[in-house]
Amino acid sequence: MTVLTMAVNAGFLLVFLAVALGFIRLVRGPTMPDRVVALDMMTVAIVSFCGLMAVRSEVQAFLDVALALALVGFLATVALARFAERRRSRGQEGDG
Amino acid sequence: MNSVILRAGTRYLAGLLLVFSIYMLLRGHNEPGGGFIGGLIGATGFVLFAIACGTEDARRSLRVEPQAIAAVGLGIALLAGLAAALFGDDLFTGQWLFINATETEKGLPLSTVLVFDIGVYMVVLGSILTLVFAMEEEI
Amino acid sequence: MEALLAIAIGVLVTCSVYLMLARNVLRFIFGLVLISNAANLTIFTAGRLTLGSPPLIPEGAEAPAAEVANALPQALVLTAIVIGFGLFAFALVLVFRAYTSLGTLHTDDMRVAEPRETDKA
Amino acid sequence: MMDLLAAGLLLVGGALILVAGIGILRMPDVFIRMHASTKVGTLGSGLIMAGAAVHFGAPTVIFKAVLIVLFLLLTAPIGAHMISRAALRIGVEPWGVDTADKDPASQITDQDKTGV
Amino acid sequence: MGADTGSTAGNGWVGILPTIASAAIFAWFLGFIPAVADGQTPGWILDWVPSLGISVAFLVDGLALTFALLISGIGTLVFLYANSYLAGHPQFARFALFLFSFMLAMLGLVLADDLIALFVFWELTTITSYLLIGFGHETEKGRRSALQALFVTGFGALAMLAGFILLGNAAGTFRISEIIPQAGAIVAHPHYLAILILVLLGALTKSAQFPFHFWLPNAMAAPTPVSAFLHSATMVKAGVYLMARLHPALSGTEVWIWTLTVLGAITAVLASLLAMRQTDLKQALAYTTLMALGTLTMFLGQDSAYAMTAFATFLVVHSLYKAALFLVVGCIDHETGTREVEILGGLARLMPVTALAAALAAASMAGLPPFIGYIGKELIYAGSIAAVPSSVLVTGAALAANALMVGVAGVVAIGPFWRRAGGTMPKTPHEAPWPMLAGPVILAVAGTAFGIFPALLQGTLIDPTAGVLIGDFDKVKELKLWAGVNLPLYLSLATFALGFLLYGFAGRVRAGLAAADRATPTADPIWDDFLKGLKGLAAWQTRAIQTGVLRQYMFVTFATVFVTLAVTMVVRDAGLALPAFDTAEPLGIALVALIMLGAGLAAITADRITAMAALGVSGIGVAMVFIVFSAPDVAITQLMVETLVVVLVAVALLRLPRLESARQDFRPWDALLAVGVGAVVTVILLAVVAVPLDRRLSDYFEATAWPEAFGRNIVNVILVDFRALDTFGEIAVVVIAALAAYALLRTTRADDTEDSK
Amino acid sequence: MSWYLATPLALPFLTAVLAFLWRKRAAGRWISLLGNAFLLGAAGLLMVEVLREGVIAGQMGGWRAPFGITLVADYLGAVMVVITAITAFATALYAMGDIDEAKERLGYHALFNLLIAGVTGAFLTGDLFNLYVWFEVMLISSFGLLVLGGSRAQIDGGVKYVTLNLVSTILFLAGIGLLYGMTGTLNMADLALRVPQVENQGMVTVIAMLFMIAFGVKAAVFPLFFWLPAAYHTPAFSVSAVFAGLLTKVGVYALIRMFTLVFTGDTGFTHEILLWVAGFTMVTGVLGAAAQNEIRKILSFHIVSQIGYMILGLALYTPLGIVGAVFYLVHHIIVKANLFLIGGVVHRATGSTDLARIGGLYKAAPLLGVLFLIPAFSLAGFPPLSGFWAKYVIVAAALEDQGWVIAGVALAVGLLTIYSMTKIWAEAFWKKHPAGYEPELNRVSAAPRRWMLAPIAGLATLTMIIGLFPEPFVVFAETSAQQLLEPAGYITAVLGDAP
Amino acid sequence: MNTLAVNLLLAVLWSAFFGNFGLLVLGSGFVLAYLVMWLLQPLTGGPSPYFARVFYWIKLAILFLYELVVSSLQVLWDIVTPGYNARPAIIEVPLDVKSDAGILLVTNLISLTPGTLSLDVSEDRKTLSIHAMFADDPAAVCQTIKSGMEKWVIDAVEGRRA
Ligand code: NA
Ligand code: NA
Repeated sequence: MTVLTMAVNAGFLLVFLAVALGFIRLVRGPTMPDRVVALDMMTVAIVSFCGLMAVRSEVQAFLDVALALALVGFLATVALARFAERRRSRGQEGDG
Repeated sequence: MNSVILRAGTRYLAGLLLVFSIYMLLRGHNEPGGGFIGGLIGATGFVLFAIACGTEDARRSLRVEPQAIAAVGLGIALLAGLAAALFGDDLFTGQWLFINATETEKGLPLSTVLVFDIGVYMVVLGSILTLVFAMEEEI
Repeated sequence: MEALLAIAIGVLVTCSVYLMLARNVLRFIFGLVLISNAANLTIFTAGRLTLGSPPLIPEGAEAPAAEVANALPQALVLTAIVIGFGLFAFALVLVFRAYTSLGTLHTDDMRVAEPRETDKA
Repeated sequence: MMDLLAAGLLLVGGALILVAGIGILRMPDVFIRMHASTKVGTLGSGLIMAGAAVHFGAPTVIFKAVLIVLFLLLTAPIGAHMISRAALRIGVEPWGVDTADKDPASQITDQDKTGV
Repeated sequence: MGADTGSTAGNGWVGILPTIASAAIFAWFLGFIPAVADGQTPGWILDWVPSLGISVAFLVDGLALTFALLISGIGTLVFLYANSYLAGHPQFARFALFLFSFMLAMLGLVLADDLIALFVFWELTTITSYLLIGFGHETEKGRRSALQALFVTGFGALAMLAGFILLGNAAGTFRISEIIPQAGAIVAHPHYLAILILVLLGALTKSAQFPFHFWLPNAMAAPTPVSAFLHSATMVKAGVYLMARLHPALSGTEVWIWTLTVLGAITAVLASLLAMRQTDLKQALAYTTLMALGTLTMFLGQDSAYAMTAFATFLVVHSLYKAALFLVVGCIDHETGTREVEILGGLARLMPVTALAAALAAASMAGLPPFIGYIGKELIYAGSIAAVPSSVLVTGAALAANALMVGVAGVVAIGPFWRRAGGTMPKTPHEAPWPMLAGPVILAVAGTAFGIFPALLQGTLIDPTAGVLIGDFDKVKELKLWAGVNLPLYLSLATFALGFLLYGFAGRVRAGLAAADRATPTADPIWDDFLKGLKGLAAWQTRAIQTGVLRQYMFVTFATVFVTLAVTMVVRDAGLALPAFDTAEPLGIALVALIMLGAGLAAITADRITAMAALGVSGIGVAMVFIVFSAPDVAITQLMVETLVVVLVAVALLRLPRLESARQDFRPWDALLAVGVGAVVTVILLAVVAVPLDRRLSDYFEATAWPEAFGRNIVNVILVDFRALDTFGEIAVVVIAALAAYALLRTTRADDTEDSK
Repeated sequence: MSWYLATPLALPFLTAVLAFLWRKRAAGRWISLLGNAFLLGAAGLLMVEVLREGVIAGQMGGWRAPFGITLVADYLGAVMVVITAITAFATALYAMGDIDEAKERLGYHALFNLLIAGVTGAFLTGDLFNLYVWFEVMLISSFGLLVLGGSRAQIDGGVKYVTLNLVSTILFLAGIGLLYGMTGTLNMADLALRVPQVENQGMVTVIAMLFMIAFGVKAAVFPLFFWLPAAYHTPAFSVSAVFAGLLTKVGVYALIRMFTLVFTGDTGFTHEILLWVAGFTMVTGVLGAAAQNEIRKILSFHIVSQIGYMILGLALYTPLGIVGAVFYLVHHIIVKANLFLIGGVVHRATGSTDLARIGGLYKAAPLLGVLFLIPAFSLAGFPPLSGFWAKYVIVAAALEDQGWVIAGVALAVGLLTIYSMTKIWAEAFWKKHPAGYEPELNRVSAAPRRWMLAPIAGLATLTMIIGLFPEPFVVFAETSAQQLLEPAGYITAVLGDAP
Repeated sequence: MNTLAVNLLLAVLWSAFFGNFGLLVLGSGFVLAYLVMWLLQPLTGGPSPYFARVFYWIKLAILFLYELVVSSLQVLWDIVTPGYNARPAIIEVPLDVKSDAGILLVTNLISLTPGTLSLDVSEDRKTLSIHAMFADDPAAVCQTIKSGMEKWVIDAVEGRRA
């Protein structure tokens, strides 16, 4: 096992740990923005994941996935954040 | 959405997303991408636009109804398939034209397959925008 | 690996069926998203899994050099994802419209087309 | 040599992402969590992309890696802005900040924030 | 109904045309008499559905010809009569059309030599009679009667159809003339009993035999011409015709004999009693029709030449007098506005021609010499005495029925004309217009003429008809006014004695019978109970199944999935495979965990945002599976779609209410079912992946993608070239989803207040 | 040759696109009408070709089977396309008088033609995944058409219709994945060859049952039919007519196709189950109808009931049984679509289809009465109308197969069908218009009347023709049954001589 | 930013995507970018004649990267060490930068440099509120941003003002 392979495997492990921690935050909340942050972080994690995958399999194509996600992923965050905010401004109190 | 930051960002991101979407569309035959993915990304651009600046602006900059884009896209995809009839082939048989073909290089390919993919792109773009705009206007 | 995914799919199906059986149609929608994923994964898994070798033909080659992943299920899944999105989008809008016009998300109370005996004039 | 550099970049990048994850989990409020995720995460991602670029060495890969990082730099802060703005507006009180006198929506119930 | 419209003016061409047409048909059939009397059976065959062995085959033998002549002859008179009876009626054209169609269907029925063709005509008579009986459709009663007739005869017909199919299969042909020679084989066939019961169900319901007799009197709701036609000569006799037609093929067995004899006897006696009980003339006649049908059925149970001759004779006799009497009653009704025995009286002076016709027909019905009815009755007794093995039963029934018939004849023909009126009649009667008199007079006179000159009938109709049943013209018994002093003569005398007694005490008998009738359950209320039960069952089933509650629909659907697949797995011994984890990729394990965690969280959370985020996590996990296992295109698509799903849901949720808490919503049975479905899916998938996959499709794609389709991304080449049609359909789905959703959001809620359009 | 197959599929799409682009003008509806006229022509040409050749197949994209997608038409496929075109044309005519401008502007004609495209595709495709795609095209168009108008009943019915059908869709998709995983192919002819080679035949049966359930939902069989009576009475009349005629039949078609071509290895089990399903479907459907008092609800339950007959034909799996199923399929589409169209005219004339609120049509609209009686009595199985032959063949097949009980059930259900049809007749036509409800016998005005009655009369004529001259149709159905039971010809046409 | 410049930039970007700067690709990119920008006209306020300030851009980039790394470590330290070192505060920073691009750049850079996070810009574009993690002295943080990040951005994007 080369150094690179080990680094890649370690990278996967680290990224996964990050995702797992994010998941815990997602479950625990407590506020809506907390959950959104957790989801947002996962986007970044997948981008990294794609990079690692590209190195591991020697296939550039995985970077295309990262490229697309890097550009588009935040839209979900924007939509959710807007939801959190608008829901309140529309006066739907106590209604998530 | 009255966020100055989002609107400022959208100004650049929307353009970027559109250009990127067309790039994804055109390279799709050889690398990851294609009409679906391109259309999805392109739609994201306008969706962002609609979220940031409202659907009214987004519709105005789109100029045509998104439904029409989708319908025309479907028509284009169909015509790409029907074109095979002119060459005596079966429906959806790809017709290829290689510009600047040389002995070693195939040249720049133009094909009904690409036209088909452009139709797919328009359909996905138009349809998603139809949906999102209509929903946005409900709230 | 396929076996593992088979179990994951089973869990996905379990969760989605449970959601789809709920009284609240919004939960049905959530279940729909999940079960679509399950169906797509089913096709993908049934086409067998290949690690890190996308079905691409390198520049200059006539065919993939090494063994690449099964392309057909990928194309099918891609199609199914997009179709699933279309269906989902409509279902969501329907649920939305159902709430604005029937005033409820609870299917037990959706009795306009098939009124209760007591509802009848 | 290049492999070692790439390996290092990947490792550090991965570690940063984990730090971002830890930050998200253990930092006291949503704003500070965002500090962790938005930038440490982005930086980590950037390093991983750099690692990939170094590993492949091909111009297209380098270009793609740069683009990915650029895209993240462009979008991540906007996302963070949207979240924090929402958090502020629904009355999430920043940890360690005395906001009693300038909170625009101090009368908001807990449920609003949790979004149940 | 036509009470205030009757005149000789009629209905123009619409009124006259069917009369002329019927007369022409009658004349045409008359032309067959010499040939048929000579033993010939002219016929036509038209291949209809040769691939199913069905032809429109017609055959004119004695039985068919007798019926055809009765149908077209009486039909002519009825049309003549109806044109006046319903003169100027706004729906006369429809009426005439239905009635004429009915007549044609009846003719087809009796001439058909193919079981299926016969059935077709049979059902045509059902439909047309439904429309005719329902002529008074604006009353609840009219509609009820029409439905009852349709339903009861329809029930029989369907049974009969099954019987015909079995009979056809047993004989290898639907042609009746080819079936009859195989009588021996058919009677011995294992399906014989089924065939017999099914066919008899058709015949007995149509001819309103006990216990299906209840629909016939109700069917009197129809206008008089219809009653006269349907219930004297035609439709109800279709059942009798069928039994006669199949007599050569099916008779002679114990089942046949006892079923027909007993049911016929019961019907005959019961109907006679019920006839005596009526105060409405038309109802009384309706029941006497039943009596006749019972008698005819009873004779068809037999095999003797006497019985067959009696059958043929009584068939003709009854048609003549019954049609005449129905028409007479119609005249009375038309002129006086009532049919009540208690009210009517003294009409002989005001309506002398009607009175004469009534007298002649009633005399025939009572079996007085020298009318044809007398000959008929003598033959009935002769046949009864010859009956084996039930001579006493048949004779007793015949005696009782005939005596009652005498009484009824008196009620119908003497009371209204010669007695003093019992009340004020709604209208001032005078003689009916001539077209309405023509029918009864001609029929009554014919009855008299045939009585005096029975030979007119013997050679032309009776011999060929009875000959068909016996199988030999020469064995047919002779029709004689005076057959010497014998047992039938004594029985006749006894009949008269009893009959006159009954008429003498008609009022008291009626009262007694009415009391008895009220005390005995009849089938008519059972009909209502049946309908009520049907509706109740239907409502119960609908309540139980189509509950209107989506949750139950969904539960049943998934339960069906689970039970079916699980049971199939066990019953069909599906080879199961144990999961093989040896090749599990660590990355994959982590992803699988992520997917399951996301899904599980989505399933149990009560927070919408958590649910959405959890779905997102699960979706991301799926996307990562696609990445790890070499599907970048799919992964991108999955991620884009996940993003759009979040966007759309986030918009929609803005106006939707929050979820109820999960604990509140916990549903153990649903959970159990969900686990079951999930487990089944896993088990199947494990079995599927346990054996290697045949990859030749993808091998082909890999080999041809670049050389032939000029693309390096094989997935994309599949999408836009190899399987472009899929992709085209798929984008169509996307367009339609968008258009449909748009339409749904923008559609105007015009009828929000109106629940169902 | 492949264009014989491709044209009926491509035409409705073209029509839909053009009709959509011109949806805001009258041109849209004329485009739809014209397009459907062309479709009728194309379907006719296809039929002629199929009659000449037996089975024809075309490889889309020029990729030979089983690699590309094959369109294929045997007798069954061709006749389904023709009958689809007939129904579509009739409904398009009817829509000229029935559909208001608001619906047109929202794309009614586009959705309608896309529905037809999906139906046609489903009948023509020889590829299982492609079948899924056409199912989806059909399904999503039907969603749109169902809720167009947006009344509360439509939304409510729509929720049930959509959710339950989505479940079926997912099952179908999963089934395809699993079957592919077992055989490595999607081409139905190829599947016919590969499925018997699978070692684990027990699991094949399990997957067959999965398909049976998926298609069973579409076909609305017991106990999966809930969505149909919940929704079919709610949309515009031309919509429910085309739904009633075509949609469930696609499910039946798919069942017939899969359970004669692919899943024939365990007929002792699968077809026995179909037999039970058929019986329960017939009975529950007809009893459901007996409980209803609204014309479209009655008719909807009868769809269920009559699907049972078709399933029965398939379940018997004898030549005569399949003949009956095919004949029934064709007959029922024409008749049931027509009855719903008539329901629309009744609604126009009286303002309701609730039997308690209407009446007097026999006097007011005698022509409509005749036009109603023809399909109604045909549905009830009275000779000499098409329904008689359909029922006759099915019952004969059941009796031939010694299925005494099921034959009895089929006959009894026929009787109860008579009950329902006469209920409509007695209440809507014979009964006087009830007091208390506005006597809305406002005769339908001339122009819509023509558009609405013409297709009704046309379909009624067709019913009569099939009834009076059944021989060619029976012969056709026999050939069709032969092709289905001995699929060698089908397989050769698709895969060539050396598969 | 000049429309033409954006146009050219997009065209180059386009060519870069393909890794091919041939005339055909570049030309098609130009046309495409033109179309896209035409499409997005409602977004762009109007033409702003401007010549690239390459120098300030490079300076901005370098300073930003330095900030990013240095203060990342600061945040990282707080995360990985037990307890919380942070002294957070919400600070209102008056904004001088005017253009969309400038505001976006300032806010994004502030967010990306650890320790500060842009929360929102007021409707009138005059104030930026930020969340600072280590704000013992809010005024100092504000001053750092004014003289640091914002100044560099104004230099690069809007041109140095007196
Ligand atoms: Na359907
Ligand atoms: Na039906």
